[in-house]
Amino acid sequence: MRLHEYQSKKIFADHQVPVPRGRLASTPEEAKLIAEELDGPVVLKAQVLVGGRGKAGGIRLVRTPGEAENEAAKVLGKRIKDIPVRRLLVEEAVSFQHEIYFGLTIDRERGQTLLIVSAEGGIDIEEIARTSPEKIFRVGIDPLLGLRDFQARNAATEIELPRQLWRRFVNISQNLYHAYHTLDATLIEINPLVITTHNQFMALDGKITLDDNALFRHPDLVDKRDISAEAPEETEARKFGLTYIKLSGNIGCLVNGAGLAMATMDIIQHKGGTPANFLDIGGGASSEKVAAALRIILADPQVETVLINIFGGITRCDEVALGIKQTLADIRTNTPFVIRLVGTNEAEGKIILSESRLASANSLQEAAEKAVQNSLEPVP
Amino acid sequence: MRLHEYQSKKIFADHQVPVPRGRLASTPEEAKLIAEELDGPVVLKAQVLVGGRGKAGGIRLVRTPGEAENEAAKVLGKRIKDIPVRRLLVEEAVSFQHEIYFGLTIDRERGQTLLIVSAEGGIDIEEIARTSPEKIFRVGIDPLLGLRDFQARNAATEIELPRQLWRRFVNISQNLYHAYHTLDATLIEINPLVITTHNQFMALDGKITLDDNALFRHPDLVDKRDISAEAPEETEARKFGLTYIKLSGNIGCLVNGAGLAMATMDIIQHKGGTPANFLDIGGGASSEKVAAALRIILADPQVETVLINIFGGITRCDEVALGIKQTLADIRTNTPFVIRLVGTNEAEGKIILSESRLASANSLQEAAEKAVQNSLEPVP
Amino acid sequence: MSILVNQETRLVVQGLTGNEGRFHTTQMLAYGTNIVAGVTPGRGGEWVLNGKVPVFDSVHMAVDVTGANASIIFVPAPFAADAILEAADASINLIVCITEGIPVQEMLQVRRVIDNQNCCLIGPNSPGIIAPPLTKVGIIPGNITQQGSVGVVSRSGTLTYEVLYILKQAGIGTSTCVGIGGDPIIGTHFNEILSHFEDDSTTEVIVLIGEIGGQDEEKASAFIIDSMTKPVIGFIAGQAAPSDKRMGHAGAIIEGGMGTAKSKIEALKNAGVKIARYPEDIPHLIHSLQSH
Amino acid sequence: MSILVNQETRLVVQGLTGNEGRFHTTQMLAYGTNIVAGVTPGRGGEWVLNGKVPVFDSVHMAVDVTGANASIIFVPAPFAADAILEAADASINLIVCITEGIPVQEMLQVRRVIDNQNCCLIGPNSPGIIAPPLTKVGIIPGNITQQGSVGVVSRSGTLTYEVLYILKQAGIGTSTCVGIGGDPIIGTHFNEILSHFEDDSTTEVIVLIGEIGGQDEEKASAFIIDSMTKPVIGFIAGQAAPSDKRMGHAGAIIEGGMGTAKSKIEALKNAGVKIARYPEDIPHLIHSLQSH
Repeated sequence: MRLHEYQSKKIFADHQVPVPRGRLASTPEEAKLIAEELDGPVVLKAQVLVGGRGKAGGIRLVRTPGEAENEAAKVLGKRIKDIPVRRLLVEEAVSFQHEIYFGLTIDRERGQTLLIVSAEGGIDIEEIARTSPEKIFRVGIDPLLGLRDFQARNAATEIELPRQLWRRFVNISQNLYHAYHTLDATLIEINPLVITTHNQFMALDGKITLDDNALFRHPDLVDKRDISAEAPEETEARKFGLTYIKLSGNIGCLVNGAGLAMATMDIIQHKGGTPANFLDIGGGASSEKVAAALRIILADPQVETVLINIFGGITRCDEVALGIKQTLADIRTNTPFVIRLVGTNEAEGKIILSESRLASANSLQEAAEKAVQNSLEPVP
Repeated sequence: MRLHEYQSKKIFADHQVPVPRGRLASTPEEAKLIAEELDGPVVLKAQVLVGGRGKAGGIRLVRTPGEAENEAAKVLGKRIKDIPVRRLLVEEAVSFQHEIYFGLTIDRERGQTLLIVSAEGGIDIEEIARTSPEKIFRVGIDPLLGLRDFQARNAATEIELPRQLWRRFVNISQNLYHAYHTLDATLIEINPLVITTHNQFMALDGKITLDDNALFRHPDLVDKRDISAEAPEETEARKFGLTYIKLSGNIGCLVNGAGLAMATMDIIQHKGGTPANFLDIGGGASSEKVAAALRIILADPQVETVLINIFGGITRCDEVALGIKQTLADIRTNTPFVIRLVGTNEAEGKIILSESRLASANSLQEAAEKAVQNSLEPVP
Repeated sequence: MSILVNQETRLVVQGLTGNEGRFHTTQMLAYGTNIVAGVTPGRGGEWVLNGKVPVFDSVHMAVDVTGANASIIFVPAPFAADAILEAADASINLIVCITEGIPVQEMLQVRRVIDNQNCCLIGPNSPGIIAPPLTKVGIIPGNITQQGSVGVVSRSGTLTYEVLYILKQAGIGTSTCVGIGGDPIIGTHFNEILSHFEDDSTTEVIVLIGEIGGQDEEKASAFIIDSMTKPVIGFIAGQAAPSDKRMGHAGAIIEGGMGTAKSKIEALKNAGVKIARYPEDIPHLIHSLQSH
Repeated sequence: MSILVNQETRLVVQGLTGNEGRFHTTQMLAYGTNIVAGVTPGRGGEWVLNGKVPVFDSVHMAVDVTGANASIIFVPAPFAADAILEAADASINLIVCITEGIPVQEMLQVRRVIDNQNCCLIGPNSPGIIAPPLTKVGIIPGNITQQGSVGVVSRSGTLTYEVLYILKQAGIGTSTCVGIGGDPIIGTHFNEILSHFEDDSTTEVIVLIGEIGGQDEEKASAFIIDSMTKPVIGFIAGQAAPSDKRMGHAGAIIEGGMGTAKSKIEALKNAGVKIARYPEDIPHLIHSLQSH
């Protein structure tokens, strides 16, 4: 679960990491009011969970409350990469001498969290990582010991921070690692972490991603999810523990397992079709979950045919078949289906569906071919 | 630093470990009042930091507030192993079906904290450990992982707790380990941890020892030290970072290093003398610290002679000599001294003391012999 | 012969009495797996599945009484990390964790502990291991594969079944199939399994099934160049997948251009691995190797 | 010859610029120890002690630039555990920690980490190591001992000096003297040091100086029976000490009757160790061995 910038900054501030003064605005009037309170130049920042916000016009520097109102009116309601901007973070503009990159994330290969820092923070950090990797310093954090002071100090040394800032850098790093660990984050990124003209650290931007698998330990954080910033299908899918990603094609896919779902999409594409979605029902799905998945697919107006590919292991074909049967009893649809069921309780599943008169396939390849064929035929 | 029972129980309660209802009383009237509040049989427990309190008459079960007042009057002001009883814990009497032993402490050999449990809690636990070691279950706790649920569950299994209590036993164990770890304890002991007639766990007694070396991290806990329950010399010694233990002899000892201090006492005893104290000035003592140590020794009326044995390493003989010289300038004393100085900056130290006309010795054996001789001669 | 599991495997099922544990234990018993014990705290002393499997309160007791040397874990995600540590603490030397959804920071800790112990963890989020014709430790359906000489190793679950099934339909059998698990942090990676297959006398060719994300396929490529003499066939899922929701810049910095289907396929090709475009191509590639 | 340290030792001093660090580094330099670097964060780039020792901001940098392979730690207790971990992380393989007063739970963690690394930690609360005539890593005064064939290992600080001094006055020299430290949790115990002495060609006899508390002397007795051919002489301090303020019943349960001077002396005697009643007896015992 990704947090908005304003949510991330609240967490930073709670952990003694300085952030600019500011508040959220939902209307141009609010933006004006906040600018008046801040009494100086402010930055308006669209709160949308997509990259490249600045280039898309989602960040504006303004000098007066009046300007703030005018610019806020332009940004609010705008769409950035198809996401409507509903809220702006209005913050004091901060002058700084230097931009640092600070990141904590999981390195799956090493099985550790990495602290990543660079003296050359800012939007070009990925370019720098590619062309001058020596400017990026990485420290592996022992998951049992946590970040040690000497490691943070070594990072400060490596990026040549002025010595009088080392102590504070160590403290900020420890506070952020503490937040990362206690919130079960998989990413905390501050880019840029600036050194202000008053020689203070300040987080000018911030990203936090939380581990969805650990949200059960953090009921207070679940509320932070911004469902207004995502497709309603995705919200619905999450409610049932499904992994759903909307795509641009017309073949609705319902598959168990992420690998098989990807392979199914790959084959559809190889055969000349285009998937309407990625949908993994996970392992051991109940008939209710399958039914929910199918409802989500059928609710997508772009879907012209449905491909169900189930290879039962922990998932039982009879449960899947029950879910399909129930859904088709509830929703009348002319959308053509191709169903391929194999594996655990396959025979039982096929019996359940035997009256449904849905097209079946014996192999993934055959199923994909039939679905692509359906998708290329004119809608009945 | 050892905490009183009432302090330990406060910590247990703060960590969701049930304890009997009750409060501290300093007077018989208070004891009566508390007994009235508790409205039933109560136990009066002398708050002194010595073992064998019960056998010494420090624990009384009474039925009525009047009895509470009478018995409290007897116990308050009494001395238990030479410690005056200033406060009583007045608690509801709890009826129970079973007594368990629960302990967390450091096993220096394994380099781990051990969870120690036994189904046969109560005052005979050491006897049981000796005669029926199979009735004691020990679990080594990985210092980086902490206590794991499965370990606490295994302990519950091993001591054959009823199954319906496992979950609660795991929770209590986790809470106590959490307290142990976060408070930098070296011992948490509950003996007995009872199962009440209502099938609840309850800590009827409790001991917590905190790591003196970690008190700097727990400024709030430093206040918990009960200096009324210790000799004033020990309080004074601690203020200067000295390790001082009052003994019964007449040879005051001032030594650097615990091992050398013990060896010095051993030799004094072998030679027929008796040490008045154990006093280790530690490593690298300043002259102020040495002066404080000497003042503490000279303040002891039992001291008839002083043996100073310093082998300089990190401790510098000149600092020690300065401390001695200053003290002797401040305090006029006829007590005979034997001084033995060797090691780091030995020559400088001897020069400083050259005018003091104190008896010196060239070896530990010679120093001990002279001191014992002094101690056996009639006081001048 | 097989790798990791064989007739000497004495399996304890952690979470035996839950729905999944019960269902798949029945399946494993039917296949022939030697299941000696189950563990469900609080239910020790029962005999379940028609009296075939004794239940213990702890893995320690199960090991003490039955000599179990391998464990399979079906316990729910919030308790699964503890279950892995319990098995390792009880000196189990093969732990297969089926559970998905274990918080990643818990798995970082578990992996750090396991790395220093003489113990092989497969998973979590793994379909387990199958060594036809008699042993399976996991949830791979027994009827979709048969005994043979192809070693299969995969990060996926159901995609693995697909491949096994395609192989079987082409008359090709499996020596052992190992699903190493789809989570970011897993116990055993491609390289250890490849090394086992290299040493296994029955295995003649290996099928490696990868997917986008991580660098495990790239590392396997380096290992194949350095240490493998047996031929390897690869399939990578996710070529048509939308680019993942990335982990900020940090993710890009760590991956450094690796992790894409393109990067993985190129690395494997450089290591001499034949890449299958569809799972259905795999039998042809195996036959073409054998006709050499 | 000597154990643990020798002419190849390239020492970095952590906490060089503090009072103790500066004083004892001067002493070590005067003795002949090869001190290649100091570490004080924030003071990298300076040269101290009359320009003899370069200061670095981190142990990593000191190792990179100077090839340091051993470290001595004088940093204050609240920061000492971190200093040990820093040295281990920088691949230092001998770490001598002089600092006393490190919180015990921190040392439990440090020891757990160090145990899995190829690194020898002496201490904390150790006086260090001296190998006359040229190398000392620690605070043992250089002038109280001389080169010879007696290996000394001790849990004490100043009591060790006492013994070295008595030996020297009797004309007996030391091969190496190691103070393993007086804290409850230390890195290296008697047995590892005894094993080094057993393997050291120069060492002919070993003096073991123990004290009450713990079970290290009892364990050493078992090791001596099993693995030592060289004679060992023992001295145990604390026979006259009042019984320690005990750690509740738990302490008694763990110690199980061990830990007393009596228990230690008996165990050592059973292992054939000659026990000195006074430190002054040690030279006589050594001479009596040599006259055999």
